Amino acid sequence: MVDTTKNTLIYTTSGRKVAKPVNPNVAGKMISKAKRPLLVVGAELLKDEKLIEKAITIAKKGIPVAATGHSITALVDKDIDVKYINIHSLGTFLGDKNWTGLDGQGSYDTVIFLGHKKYYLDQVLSGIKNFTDLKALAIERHFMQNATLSFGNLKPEVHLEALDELIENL
Amino acid sequence: MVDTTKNTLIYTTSGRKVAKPVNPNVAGKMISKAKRPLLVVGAELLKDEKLIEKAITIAKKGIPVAATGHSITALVDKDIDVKYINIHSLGTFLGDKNWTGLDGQGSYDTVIFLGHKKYYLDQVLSGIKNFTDLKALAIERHFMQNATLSFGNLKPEVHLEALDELIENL
Amino acid sequence: MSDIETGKFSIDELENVQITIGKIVGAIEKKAKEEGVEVGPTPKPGISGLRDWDHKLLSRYQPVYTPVCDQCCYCTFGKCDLGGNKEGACGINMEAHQARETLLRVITGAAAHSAHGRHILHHLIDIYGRDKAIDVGPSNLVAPNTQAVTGIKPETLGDLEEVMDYVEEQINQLLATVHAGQEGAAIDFESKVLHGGMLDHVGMEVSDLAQMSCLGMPKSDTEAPLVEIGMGCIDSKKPVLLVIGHNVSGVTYIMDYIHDHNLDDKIELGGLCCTAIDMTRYKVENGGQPRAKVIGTLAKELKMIRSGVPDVIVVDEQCVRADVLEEAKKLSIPVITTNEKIMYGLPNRSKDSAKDIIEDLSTFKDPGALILDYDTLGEVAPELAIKMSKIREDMGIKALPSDEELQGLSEKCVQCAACEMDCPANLPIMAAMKAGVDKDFSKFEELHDVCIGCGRCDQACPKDIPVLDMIEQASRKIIREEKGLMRAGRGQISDPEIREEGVNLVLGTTPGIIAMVGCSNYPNGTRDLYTVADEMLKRNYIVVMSGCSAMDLGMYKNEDGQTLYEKYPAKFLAGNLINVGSCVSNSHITGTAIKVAAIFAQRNVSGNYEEIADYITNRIGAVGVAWGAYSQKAIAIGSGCNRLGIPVVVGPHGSKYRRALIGKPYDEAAWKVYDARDGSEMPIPSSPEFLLTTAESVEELFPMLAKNCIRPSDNNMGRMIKLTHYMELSQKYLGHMPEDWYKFVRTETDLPLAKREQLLKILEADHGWEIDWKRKKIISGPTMKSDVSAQPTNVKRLCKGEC
Amino acid sequence: MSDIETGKFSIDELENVQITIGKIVGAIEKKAKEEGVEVGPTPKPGISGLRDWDHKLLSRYQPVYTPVCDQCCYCTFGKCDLGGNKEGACGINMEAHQARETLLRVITGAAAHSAHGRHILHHLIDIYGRDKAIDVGPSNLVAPNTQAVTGIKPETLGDLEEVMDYVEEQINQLLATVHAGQEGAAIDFESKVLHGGMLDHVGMEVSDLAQMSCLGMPKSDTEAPLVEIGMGCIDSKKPVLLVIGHNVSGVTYIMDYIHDHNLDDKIELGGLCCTAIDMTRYKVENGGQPRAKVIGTLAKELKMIRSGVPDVIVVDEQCVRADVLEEAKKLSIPVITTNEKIMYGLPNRSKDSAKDIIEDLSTFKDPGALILDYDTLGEVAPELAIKMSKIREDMGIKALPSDEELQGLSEKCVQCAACEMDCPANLPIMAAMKAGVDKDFSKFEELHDVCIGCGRCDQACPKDIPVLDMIEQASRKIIREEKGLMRAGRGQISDPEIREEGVNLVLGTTPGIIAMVGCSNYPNGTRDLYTVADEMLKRNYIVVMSGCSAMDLGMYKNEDGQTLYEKYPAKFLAGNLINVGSCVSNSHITGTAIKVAAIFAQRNVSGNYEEIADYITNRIGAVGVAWGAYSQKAIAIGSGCNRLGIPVVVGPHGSKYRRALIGKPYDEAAWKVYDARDGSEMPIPSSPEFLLTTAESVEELFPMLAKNCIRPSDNNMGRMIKLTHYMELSQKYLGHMPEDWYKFVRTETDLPLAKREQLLKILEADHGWEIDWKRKKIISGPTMKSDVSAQPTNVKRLCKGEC
Repeated sequence: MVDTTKNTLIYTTSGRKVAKPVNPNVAGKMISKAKRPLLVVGAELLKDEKLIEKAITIAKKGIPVAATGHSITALVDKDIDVKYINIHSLGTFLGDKNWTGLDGQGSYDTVIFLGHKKYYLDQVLSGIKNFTDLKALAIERHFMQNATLSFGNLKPEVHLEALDELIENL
Repeated sequence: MVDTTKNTLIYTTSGRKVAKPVNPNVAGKMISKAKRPLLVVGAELLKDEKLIEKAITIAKKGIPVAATGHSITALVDKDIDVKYINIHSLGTFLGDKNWTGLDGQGSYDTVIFLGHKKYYLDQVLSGIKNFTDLKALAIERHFMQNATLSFGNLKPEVHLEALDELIENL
Repeated sequence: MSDIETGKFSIDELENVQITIGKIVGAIEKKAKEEGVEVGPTPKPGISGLRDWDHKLLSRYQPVYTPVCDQCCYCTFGKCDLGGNKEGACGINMEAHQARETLLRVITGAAAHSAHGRHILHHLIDIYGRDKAIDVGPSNLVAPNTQAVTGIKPETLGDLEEVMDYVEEQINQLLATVHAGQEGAAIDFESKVLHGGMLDHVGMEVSDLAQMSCLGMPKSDTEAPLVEIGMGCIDSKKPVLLVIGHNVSGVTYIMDYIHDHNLDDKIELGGLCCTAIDMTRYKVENGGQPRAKVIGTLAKELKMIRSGVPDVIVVDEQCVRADVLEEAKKLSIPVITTNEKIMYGLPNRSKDSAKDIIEDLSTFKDPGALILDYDTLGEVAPELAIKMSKIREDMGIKALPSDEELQGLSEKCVQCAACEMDCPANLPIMAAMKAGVDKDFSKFEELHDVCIGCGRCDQACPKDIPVLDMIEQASRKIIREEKGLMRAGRGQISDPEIREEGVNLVLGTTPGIIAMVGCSNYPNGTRDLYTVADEMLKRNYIVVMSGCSAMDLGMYKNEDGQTLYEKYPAKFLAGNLINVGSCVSNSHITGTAIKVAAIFAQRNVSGNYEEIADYITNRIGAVGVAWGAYSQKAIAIGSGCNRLGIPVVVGPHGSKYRRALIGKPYDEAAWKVYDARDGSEMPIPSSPEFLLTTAESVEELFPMLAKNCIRPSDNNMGRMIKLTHYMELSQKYLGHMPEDWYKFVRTETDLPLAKREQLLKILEADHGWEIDWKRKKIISGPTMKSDVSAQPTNVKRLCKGEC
Repeated sequence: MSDIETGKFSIDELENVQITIGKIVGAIEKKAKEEGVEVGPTPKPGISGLRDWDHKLLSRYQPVYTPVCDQCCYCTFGKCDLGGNKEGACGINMEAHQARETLLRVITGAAAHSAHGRHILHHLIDIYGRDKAIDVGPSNLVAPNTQAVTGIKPETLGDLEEVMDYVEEQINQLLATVHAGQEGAAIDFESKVLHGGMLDHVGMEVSDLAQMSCLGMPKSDTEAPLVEIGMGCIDSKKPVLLVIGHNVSGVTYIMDYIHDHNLDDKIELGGLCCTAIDMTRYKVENGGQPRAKVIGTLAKELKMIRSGVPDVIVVDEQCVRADVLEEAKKLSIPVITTNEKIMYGLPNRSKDSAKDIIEDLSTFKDPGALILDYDTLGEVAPELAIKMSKIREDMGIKALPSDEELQGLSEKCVQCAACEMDCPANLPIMAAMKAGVDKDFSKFEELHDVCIGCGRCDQACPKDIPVLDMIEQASRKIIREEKGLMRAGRGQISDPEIREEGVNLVLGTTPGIIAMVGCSNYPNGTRDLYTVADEMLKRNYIVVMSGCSAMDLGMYKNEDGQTLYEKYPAKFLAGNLINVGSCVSNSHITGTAIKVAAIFAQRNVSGNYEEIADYITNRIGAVGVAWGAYSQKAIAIGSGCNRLGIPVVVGPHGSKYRRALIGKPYDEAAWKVYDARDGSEMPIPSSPEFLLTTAESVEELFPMLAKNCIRPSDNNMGRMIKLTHYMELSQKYLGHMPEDWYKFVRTETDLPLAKREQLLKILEADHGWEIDWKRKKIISGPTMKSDVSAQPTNVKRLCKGEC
């Protein structure tokens, strides 16, 4: 079992509310239990073929995907439910009760983030943290202090392992 | 043994560098080992007769005392080495290599704080943390995030107990 | 003047017209010359104009940084953690950033004052025209700050516009330096801080001169009327119109409407914060009686609204709680915003009829309205209050919880400490809750005076307990009795007063001026102000009040039922108690110091800031106390005092301003000046010991005040008096003789006569001084000579023989 | 004029003189009337003047807050954690505070620009006098921003002073609202943000108009010369004089000295940041050749200094690293500060002789000097560079580590990740260190272009490894080849150009203007700029550059060895590449949009901001891109674009500005306007979709650019062109057809001809539209009609029949 909760060093502090470090099995179960989860993948994904695979595997478990940046280039035609959206727009719409989601099926309750620029996601999560009730789960290689739950800072290989374990628990 | 390291809740964050929670026995030993310790007591001390006693007991172990605010009113004529000084001045002088201390005997290496307003001490410690190499030990009832080492947030009665234990270890 | 057309036109179409043209290079000098005034070296100084002076001050009083946050988040290169004085992504280090943070606070404060000034100046010029004469009482030097800084001697409202142009240009220059990639050195950010502080006093002065000249406010009036003050003085049975803020422009229309429509007895008009002070100054010159009551400071805002008593709230600008509209909405109180600085997102009804607005607000169509037309405002506010009073009574608006509910709410408390953690003063709320379970609400009552009414406890509570409401309900008896008297702000100290008292100040025989200014963020409740003022007044100090402190002082009575304003006279004389006025009247305090240099000492004032500041630094024993300083304005005011060499003590919360200016008494090299007679160096006492610092408690404050009034120019009588107070206050409040008293002794005649022998013995025994016991004279020991004819100066160029 | 004496004087002493009097109420209107210009409803608007317009924009484009910090530390009531939108001690909630934070950034930026403008205006008036005519090329509308905002049509330098007075007054009013206890509603802070942004463009315009008029800069010159750019273009064998900053006032004296003393070939004069751009604009009108080289942006500052190449550094103001003096000191490079905004604590040598200063600096008596006298500066800087070059060579100054040392340093690395954590872009430094142990320094080389040269890595490293030096040393070959060409800033778009191109823009047949502005905080290196510009230019967009982006674009060459500046012409026509100039030249971009409304569409411009903005919003397909936005100036510029309805995309770092303005395409009610012909409501496409937002990568950016150039006024040809680019770019860079392309289709003629049939099929199959296949016409489906004569407006009063 990979312990993803250890190194939670952050770059700068933001406030008192800080993400809870989470282990992959717990994260996996949490996603499974979610009524309307959404996997949000970013363009950093494209830098690692293996990460792309993990994202597709998660998506194939029936989790709809929002592809931000140009990450969709690696996800089209992969037989998964994926749509492009700008992450700043997404962050906003997620907090809007009138938004019916990427597929018109209603709002999401759990949002999972993978493959984003750390400093950029930190900001998007800050908006979600402060202005919505959403559960935000960061399964990134870095500890995302503004998420609800987050992996700690991990080495790339440990990160991939952790994602595997998460997938097992879906 | 009192565990003083548990509740380290803070009011607002300040930066990445945060005080290490410390137990009274460790704190006590640390003071004993110091070459030039200084106990800095503040006027909040005057609100609790028992706290005054503890401060005097520590002082009687041969530790010179800087009395800030009007705390000196409870410490004069107690056969201890005590001098009044404004805490903002003290915080400044402590970082000045040319200051020879309250007694002209040279600079201090370890400064212990007791009986201060939380928000006020937090600021003084911020200056010490960022601009000096001093060891700042807060043995207050509240966790002082800008100290080098600090007790956590304690109930008044636990605080007194912790001070007793600290004294035993001097 | 005002009917001159704008644009280009040829002169020969006009006759017998006076035209004032500013902005020509050298204009100030030429104008001054025509008027026979000598202009000093720095009229309208830019950022570097007084930098040498600043660096002199800063070499003695070194910046002490205590960051509130270790991080910088100004630009998107960052955010950067600068902990341990590391550099950020732009290369700035912690010290420079903290100095920049201070600068930002100071110019924010200066902007608040000067933007207020610009607004009221526009407004008054619209009504009275540019030619309206400035009239502030029996003074020739009407604008000491303005004249010392800009070299302009303003005579009309129009003249003040050029002054404002200068202030705005300079503040904009300073704000620019806050940008990423500007100043890199802490010391030069500090110089900019002092520049900003200086500008603040000019901005304040303009504001107050303009309104004093036009609005019938007291003009250096030592007999300004006494005004009712306190939450308890509001008769809640009448319709209550509550005004909050600082800028009285719109409020005067409301007051006129009430007066003109004989509604004075039918409406309670109460004010919070400095608008309240200025309301009570309106039309009270020449014996007019105040037409409004003062409720109190910012600390009373939330409490007053939560009481449910106001029927309408009018806000203008500054120190107005941001949640006024939200809080008022809950209690069906319409809110009217009247100034562009605060609009609360409300619809702009400035062009609508009073009738329509009243209709819409009284039917709750909108929770409030923005009204920038003051004629409309004047009618809407009182008429709506009358209407709402009935409506709200019929609705049976319930504000505070009942005593029964208090107990229930206490029971909800889980003692989690969230409230105490977030309370700015960490007040013992949990203990009050615990007692409340047993129907003992006395601990809530105890909280009332020490609570600054910020409402953070309510926000923090995970159980949604309305802590502040509970405090207020439990304290309703105290609140009902919260009534006192404040002397209406008198405006500046007149030239004749300076002529009378100047010598005593400079020689020290009047022991000092204690200026108690500013906000209501006290560490230990409002009563401390009373304690300090009373003690210092008894000791013959001149105590000057302003703003929120002036209000809070009026809330306490002595055993004879008298407030200090009743007990002490209000002239500029030893042992007198003066309220100069509202926040912008703080400029009169620095103005007083400048006047002593200009009028008593005959120093040239126009554009001669450095020499004036140097004079004040070495000769005028004044200490500012901003005990409850919370705002950016407070640090701006303090910094303006600092550039003149006037030291300021703030309460412990003031440590959150991030930086102090503290001298090192043990560093002998720092305590030297030139003797202007020959340019030789002479040692001076280490006083003031600081330019800006904090104190922990009033007990600590007392000896600090006395000691830091000591100046090199004290004669023996003066030094003796000051030293006596220092020693006595130290013994009274700290329980011991101060360690350093002997350092201020130059000769045996500096020692208090009654204790002279005893003190000489100590000097001999403890400090090794040689005493001639026969003549009871000191033979050797002191590091300073007593020489009243010495002319201490920090500025080499002012010495004889220097150019 | 300039010989008129100031003060009061009687008219009959003067004859045949023209006097301009400003500041009289109604002055602007009267002056305009005399000149036959109609003045709109809002000359010199105050904070509330354009609030209705702002609230309209903000109801569609809602503020999105992403706090950088959950806490507020403005006043000493706090610090308060506002997490979860809680209220602070003053009652402000998180949303309002974040809006206030944004406001503070915006006015800081606006102050930086306008304080620069005020400085250079003072300076140029000192030299050329108030009557010096404004001359910026073949335009009648010389100051579109100024005229639209203030109603003033400036003709001389003197006229610009009144404009600056207005800007400074308003910025001061805005700064005041940052104070505790002012505005409480986020929406009204947002309106203030837009006000600040608008003021910024006026301030910038004043700056550039003044310098263009006096300093021989190109005046709407489509043939502005090409300038050498890049670290590689500096010949380090010569004495190197490095200038850093934004304000060219003092630098021109250095350039003149060099030229007048025939030193052009003997000294390398290189500039960093916008000073560099303006140095190359100096005296190049009418065929003059640039007398300086551009080194690059802020991102090159530390690298350039650390290279040890400069012999003297001169800084002025803005975007100058705060550690210049400290860094320069280590390499024995004297630093000269020349502007009050940056003084670095250096001694003021302004009154000393050049000889003395050169002597003291070349003997390292002081590490630098403050010189505010530009005559002295002009001599000292080059002469000192010549002297220091020899001295420093003799000293054998060593800057970067050798290759051997690189390996040793790599070995010191303990792979702790501190550097990567603190690196603003989290660059993979550890991997480079790892490879460095094996003498493979290629990974350091890869870091060079993506590194913004901030030096945080050095600060973070617990082993004191000089990471940045290692990157630079490893990249020395690349750096040597870093040379390109930039077209010197041409200034504003002229009226004739607008007349020629306006119609294409409004109808959409020129697909849009892409304005690539601002700083060098790129998420993925500088090359992305080239990629974007080239792609859009090929597609016939007009690409406009300014500031740091304009520089970085010049560093890349295509396969033919050409930079884009060489490849594309520089007129205001489709497919042209324009460099307007330095940071303050950004005002010409908004100015262009205003000109289209004023000149092409004949809308009244003076004091008529709302109508102009409304016109631009609905008709001009322009998108701003500040891909490397880092500074407060960038957000100010963006906010000024936003008030005109021009959308701006910033790079991912821009999320740290804390707030975006994003519309909701799914909220149909938000995408409606009036048809001014009859006041009826009409649906419009959801474009621009945002006013300010971020993009993650240039690949994402491309389709955003194309889509957000769509406007209601597009004719069918225009819409077809825009839609084609949107679809093509989406397919090219995102690998798929955009989801929402069909929403922009009004009629079959909006569809690209080549794909029309295929797209009609999709419309039928996927979206249920009815198609008449015989005529290949859409029968039903679109929500919008295609009606080129419709007059879309957001402003009711502009509709026929409204007053």
